[in-house]
Amino acid sequence: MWEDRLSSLVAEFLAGHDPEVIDRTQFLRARFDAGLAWVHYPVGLGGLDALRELQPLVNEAFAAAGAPDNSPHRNGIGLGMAAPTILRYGTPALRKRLLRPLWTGEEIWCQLFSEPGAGSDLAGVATRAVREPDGGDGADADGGNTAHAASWIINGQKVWTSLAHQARWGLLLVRTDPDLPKHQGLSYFVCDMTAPGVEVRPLRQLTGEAEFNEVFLTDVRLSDELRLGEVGQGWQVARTTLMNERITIGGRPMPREGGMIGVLAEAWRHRPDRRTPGLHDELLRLWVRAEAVRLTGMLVRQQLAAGDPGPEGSVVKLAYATLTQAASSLELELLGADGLRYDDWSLRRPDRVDMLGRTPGYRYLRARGNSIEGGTSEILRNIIAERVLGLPAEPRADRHTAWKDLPR
Amino acid sequence: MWEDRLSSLVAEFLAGHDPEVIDRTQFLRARFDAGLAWVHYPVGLGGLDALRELQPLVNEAFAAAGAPDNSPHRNGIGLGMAAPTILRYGTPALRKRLLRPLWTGEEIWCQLFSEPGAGSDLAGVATRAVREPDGGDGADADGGNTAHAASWIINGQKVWTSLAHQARWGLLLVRTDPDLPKHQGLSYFVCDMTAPGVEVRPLRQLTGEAEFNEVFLTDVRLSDELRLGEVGQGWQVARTTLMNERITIGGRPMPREGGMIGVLAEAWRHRPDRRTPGLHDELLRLWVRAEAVRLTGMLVRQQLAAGDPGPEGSVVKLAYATLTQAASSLELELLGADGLRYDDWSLRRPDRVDMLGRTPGYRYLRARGNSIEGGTSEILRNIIAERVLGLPAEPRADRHTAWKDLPR
Amino acid sequence: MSVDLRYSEVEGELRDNVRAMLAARCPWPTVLANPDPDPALWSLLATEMGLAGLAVPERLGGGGAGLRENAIVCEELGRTVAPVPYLASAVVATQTLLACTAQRWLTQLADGSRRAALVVPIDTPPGPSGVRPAATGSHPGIAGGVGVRADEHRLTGTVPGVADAATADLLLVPTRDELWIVEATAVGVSRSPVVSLDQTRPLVDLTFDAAPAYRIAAGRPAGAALHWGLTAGAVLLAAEQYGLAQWCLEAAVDQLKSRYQFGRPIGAFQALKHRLADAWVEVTQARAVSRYAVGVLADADPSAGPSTEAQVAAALAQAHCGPIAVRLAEECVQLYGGIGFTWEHPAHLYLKRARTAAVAFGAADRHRSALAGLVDLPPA
Amino acid sequence: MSVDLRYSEVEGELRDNVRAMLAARCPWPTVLANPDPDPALWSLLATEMGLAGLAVPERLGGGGAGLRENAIVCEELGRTVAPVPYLASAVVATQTLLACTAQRWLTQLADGSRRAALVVPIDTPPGPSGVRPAATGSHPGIAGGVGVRADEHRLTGTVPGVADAATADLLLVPTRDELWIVEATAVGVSRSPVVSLDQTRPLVDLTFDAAPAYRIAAGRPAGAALHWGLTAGAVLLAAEQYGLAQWCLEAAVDQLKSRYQFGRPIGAFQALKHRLADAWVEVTQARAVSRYAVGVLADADPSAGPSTEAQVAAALAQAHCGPIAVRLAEECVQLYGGIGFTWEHPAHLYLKRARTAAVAFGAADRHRSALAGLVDLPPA
Repeated sequence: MWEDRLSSLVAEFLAGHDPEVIDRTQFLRARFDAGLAWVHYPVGLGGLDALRELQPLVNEAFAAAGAPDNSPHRNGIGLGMAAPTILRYGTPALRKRLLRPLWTGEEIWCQLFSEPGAGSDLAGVATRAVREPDGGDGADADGGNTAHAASWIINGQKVWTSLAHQARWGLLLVRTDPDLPKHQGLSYFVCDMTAPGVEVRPLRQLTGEAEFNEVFLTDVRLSDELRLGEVGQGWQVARTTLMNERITIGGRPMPREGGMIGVLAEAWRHRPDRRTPGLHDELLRLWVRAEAVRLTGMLVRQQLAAGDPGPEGSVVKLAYATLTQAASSLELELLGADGLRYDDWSLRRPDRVDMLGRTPGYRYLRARGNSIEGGTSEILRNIIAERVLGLPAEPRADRHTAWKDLPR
Repeated sequence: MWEDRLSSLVAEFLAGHDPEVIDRTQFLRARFDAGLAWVHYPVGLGGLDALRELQPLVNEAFAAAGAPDNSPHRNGIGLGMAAPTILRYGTPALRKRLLRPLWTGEEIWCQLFSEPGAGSDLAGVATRAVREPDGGDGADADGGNTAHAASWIINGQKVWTSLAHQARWGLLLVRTDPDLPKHQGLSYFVCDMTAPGVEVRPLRQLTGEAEFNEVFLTDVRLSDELRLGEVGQGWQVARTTLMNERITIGGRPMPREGGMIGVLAEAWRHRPDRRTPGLHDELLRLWVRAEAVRLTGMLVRQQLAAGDPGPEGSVVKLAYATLTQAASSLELELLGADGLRYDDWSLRRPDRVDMLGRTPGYRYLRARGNSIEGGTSEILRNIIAERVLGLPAEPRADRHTAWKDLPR
Repeated sequence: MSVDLRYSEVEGELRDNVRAMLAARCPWPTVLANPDPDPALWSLLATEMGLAGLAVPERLGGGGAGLRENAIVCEELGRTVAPVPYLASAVVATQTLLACTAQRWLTQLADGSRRAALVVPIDTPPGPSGVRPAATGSHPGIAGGVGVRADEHRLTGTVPGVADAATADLLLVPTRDELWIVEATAVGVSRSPVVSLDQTRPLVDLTFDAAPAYRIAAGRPAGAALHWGLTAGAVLLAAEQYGLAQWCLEAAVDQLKSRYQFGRPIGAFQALKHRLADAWVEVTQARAVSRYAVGVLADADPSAGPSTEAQVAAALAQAHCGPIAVRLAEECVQLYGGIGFTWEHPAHLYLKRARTAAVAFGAADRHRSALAGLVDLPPA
Repeated sequence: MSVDLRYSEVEGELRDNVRAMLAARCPWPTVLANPDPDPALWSLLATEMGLAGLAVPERLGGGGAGLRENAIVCEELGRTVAPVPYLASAVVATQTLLACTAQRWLTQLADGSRRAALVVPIDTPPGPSGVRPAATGSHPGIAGGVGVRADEHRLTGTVPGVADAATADLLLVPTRDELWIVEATAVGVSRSPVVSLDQTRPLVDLTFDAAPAYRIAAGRPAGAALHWGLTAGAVLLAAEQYGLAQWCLEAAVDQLKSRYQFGRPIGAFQALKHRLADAWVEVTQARAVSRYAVGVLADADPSAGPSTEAQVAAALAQAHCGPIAVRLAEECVQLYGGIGFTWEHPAHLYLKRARTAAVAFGAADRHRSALAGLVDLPPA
């Protein structure tokens, strides 16, 4: 029924909007307004209050008609993380303002969470937001919605910010009350990346290039209207964002020999001169592990499709990182002197990151990040041990102490 | 000078005590009385107050003369751990009574430390010693030397006790005051293994045999004179014992392909029909690791000989366990069906344990104990991290709480 | 190839039933007290619950289900180290006979009244020649000498180290290019028990001295049937290994929650937590891999022998699940510490089963070599 | 064989001096700012401190010490990823020339005024034929084609991926069965720099086009000299790898003590503590193994080529220390987390050096294969 309705809605829309004729942005805006952007979103915000599972149907219909898509890879943080957070915590005005240009890709988003001193311990962020004198006391944790006209002054430094140099908006986690225990003194804003005092600097990696940025925030003034959730509720809002980050992991179907193992297998096939029995055994071990990760990913997707996600996604993240690192390392052993040729050490800002591209040395170096970015392997193991296996938490001193009194 | 003196003392002694003629025990007693048992011990206790390094000289001279030795392998705990503890903490009367028959091997010793509930956490022992009513209050931690005539009543269970069924004496760690924090409420006794209420039961291992025992102590009465150290000082005394245990580890020189790796290498050489390239690579990896452990042992011995022990001994214990486990496992993979033949599952009490003997299956099973006995690998890693690398201790709640109030 | 890796509702119910029965009838103290094959347990499982013939068509007295259902049973048997020859009889022998369409014998096996064993050394890998896998679509003859030759319907020879043959009523005996059935009690058959590392899956040395035999297949079909039977065995053993590993993980988690040292449960120590997290990651992968292999085989026709993908899936399952079961059992012993090293604690039952299973149907190394040929990763 | 694995007092003093100089002159920000070979640092180290000629006899202007002293320097250079061609010139080239007793050139190298490089691809293992080691006492001719041939004292050919040849004044060039010296600036020599994974030990592709050359050895002695030079290189590289691993361990310990997360130093988290304990165990073993290899070689006569035990010790050193250096550098990056992944933190300098060094003189796998032949563990 829904299926039929959606098919006819798409057909109707396409009849009125010929993708061959209409400008790309106009087309996407119109698709959003027709509720065919993300059908599970509310009516008026790009959706039709339909089931999430129906979206692929719509996408396929548009793709079949040769319609432009919203280049989802260009705005992963916006679509994957910002949108659900805004939907859940944004005021009606914010939703209205932000969601359409987000979906169409006219406005790119970034995430201003991590700091030099708050990596694994994200709730330890030190970037301060102080309410402007005329707006009341910024340290008032239950100030809530009472002071609408106020602004906040933000000072601090964020790191590992993909896309900051292209972003119009950032998801910003800040400390509004250092006297409270760390999880309680946080608030969450949408940061205007064009505001005065926002400085974006490329952050160079060990590969030579800069995929990420540092973002320095100096006396940045943000209107209180840009706040998501209550003052002091920042950690809860951030968890919504992060949960949506996790869902996207392990979601892509992977063919056999997809990923780094395929690169390695091809190197093996093409370089009989470099083969040894010892390397052969290592190759086969990795091949087996790669299949195990791939099949676990298949299981995860089947469970997701059945509406029963389960914790197995973390297996994929953890094991894939180890595997990619080992496989890229073995490629270097296999190639010997030939593998030691790099292409370019100059500082570049890549348009798109292909972790399996460039040279064997690049692949090896870039893979080091797999066990750090998006949650370190150490933190993932903690989560598995406590949430999946139910093992007791370690003794912790930082849950009930005022943030300002924690050693750092 | 000392060298010359010792040589002539030995020559003199041998002139008066022909090993061909004199009874073995008489010979050993006389050697003890002549101060030639352990020359670094005090005069009157089997020694001459000489340097420890001179002992090999004496032993070699006796061996060259065909004299009987004191079969040190039969009384490892007595010679290695009990003797130095008695020397340091024993009353003059106890030293006099215990050291001679210990050294001659007439009295075998065992160690009553571990309990079912106190393994890695040895200071958590629950075996209770209560001072007999006529002797004062057993819970009085600073009772000290005041109540000489008293006795103690011991109740509890010890495990993993090698030699308990042959031992005349045991080194016994007990709790005398449950109201103090755990390290402070312990005392240390010499346990008379012939006393009523001492029951020794064989403890069967996964190999089928029983190398160890459980010792049940039920209303065992021990004289206060058998106490080593003050009441409440038991942990300090136990540390002396354990320190001497550690010194003995990694002390034996090992030839290339000594230990399990040699067994595996020979299996490889004798079974060309079972070889595969993959197993070959694994074999070579283990061979390399075995050499690395062996050379580290060489380094440890060179440092010890130079009077500069260093922490490297723990490397040998830790790495040797892992290596032996891996090598015995690989032997099973190599031999396939042939490796699955065991010899005997019946409960036996072996006279002497040869960890590399019997069948591949036995070697594999017995090697599991290498990372548990004599300090688990986990505890060793903690010690390395904190004492060698200086990393901070984890938060601990059990140092200052009364033992009786600790969760268990 | 797309395979449903989840458990269906029916499979879940089957698992619950088997688990409940085993918990009541075969807890580990029972196994420890007597690890020898348990005929009463076999009757219960095979006949009363009707699980021996799960994969046999209904018209032959079976359950009309398939290998997916067999796998559920194997997972549970792995969890309990139950001493029954299910894998040998209800899987390997049954699948071999299915591939030969040897109906008369299938009927006997389907109701559990008789048990069969394939007479090859326990470490015989699928693909009759041992290490080298069959090229796509071909099934080489039974080469490499199983040690028995046929002469006018009489078998003579020796096969050492055969698993679960001690309690078998029927023996499936491969010769150089034929497949035979021999009654275990026939004249000329002698079975010499082996003191085995895994007492719950004991080995026997078999000797045939002109034992009367019935030929059920010859030539290429015999090769294909044997290849299929061993492949099914390797895959279902992986299910058992997954079940075993899962039990060891749960036991280790229990220990970490209930054992206190230094005033807190040892599970609050992060080094142990991370080790168990890694163990869970491995066990989860073992599940995906073994489920995939079972799924691939379940959809196939036995008489055609294993497809290339089935061979890949089987090699993958054994290369992956065998070592994981061993590692989990070893972790379990280590984390129980001294107790885990004793005879009285069940950990060693799992250790011995896992260590033996890791060699059964060929060690991981041989399966990796087999994969090399199947997926075009040629040796040096 | 008994070797003193400890450091003598003199060795300790040498280490302190080198370490102090490098700390002052070559801290990592200097290397990071310019990872290219540093001629001023070379002068200081080689000439002023007199370390280039440590192993050269005093009558040839050297220090009259030996490989043990070279090893101290290499350990320190590993600790600092210093961009100087010490291993190439003061070890490999010098030892090769010592084995040839090529006095004239040794004198030039001993005072550091000139640098030399052996012209082979960086991944050339000792034992000229590559994988297979020489049988006891024999030194096979230079087989396997280094890509250069000699014609009337003129060399022609190409050798890709030569380490530290960019700054060399003299090139030691092996041909099929001879060893030649070529002036790097001679006509017919062209050097094409390679963008290298390890910028502190850059590679060069070398081409000779009828370049004039001087023959220093031929036949069996040339083979022995080359075998010796590469063996010494492999062993002294292990010393460098040990130094590098030790630095990474110390850096990781520093991080664990000073980085706070969750209200405490991350070094109070047991999982990380245990990882570093394991790392220390590995580094300690790397020390024993590399010290042993250096000790065995230090007592030998270069012109006889490496003894069997020297070959064993060298293969062992590379099979063991190379992977440990890589693992420690990887651990260091991981434990520094995001920071360790940046260009501004020194961890990547060590990672690139370690990863490159693990391939230099042949990867661990090739050294294990060499061991197999040396210690009678024949392949399948």
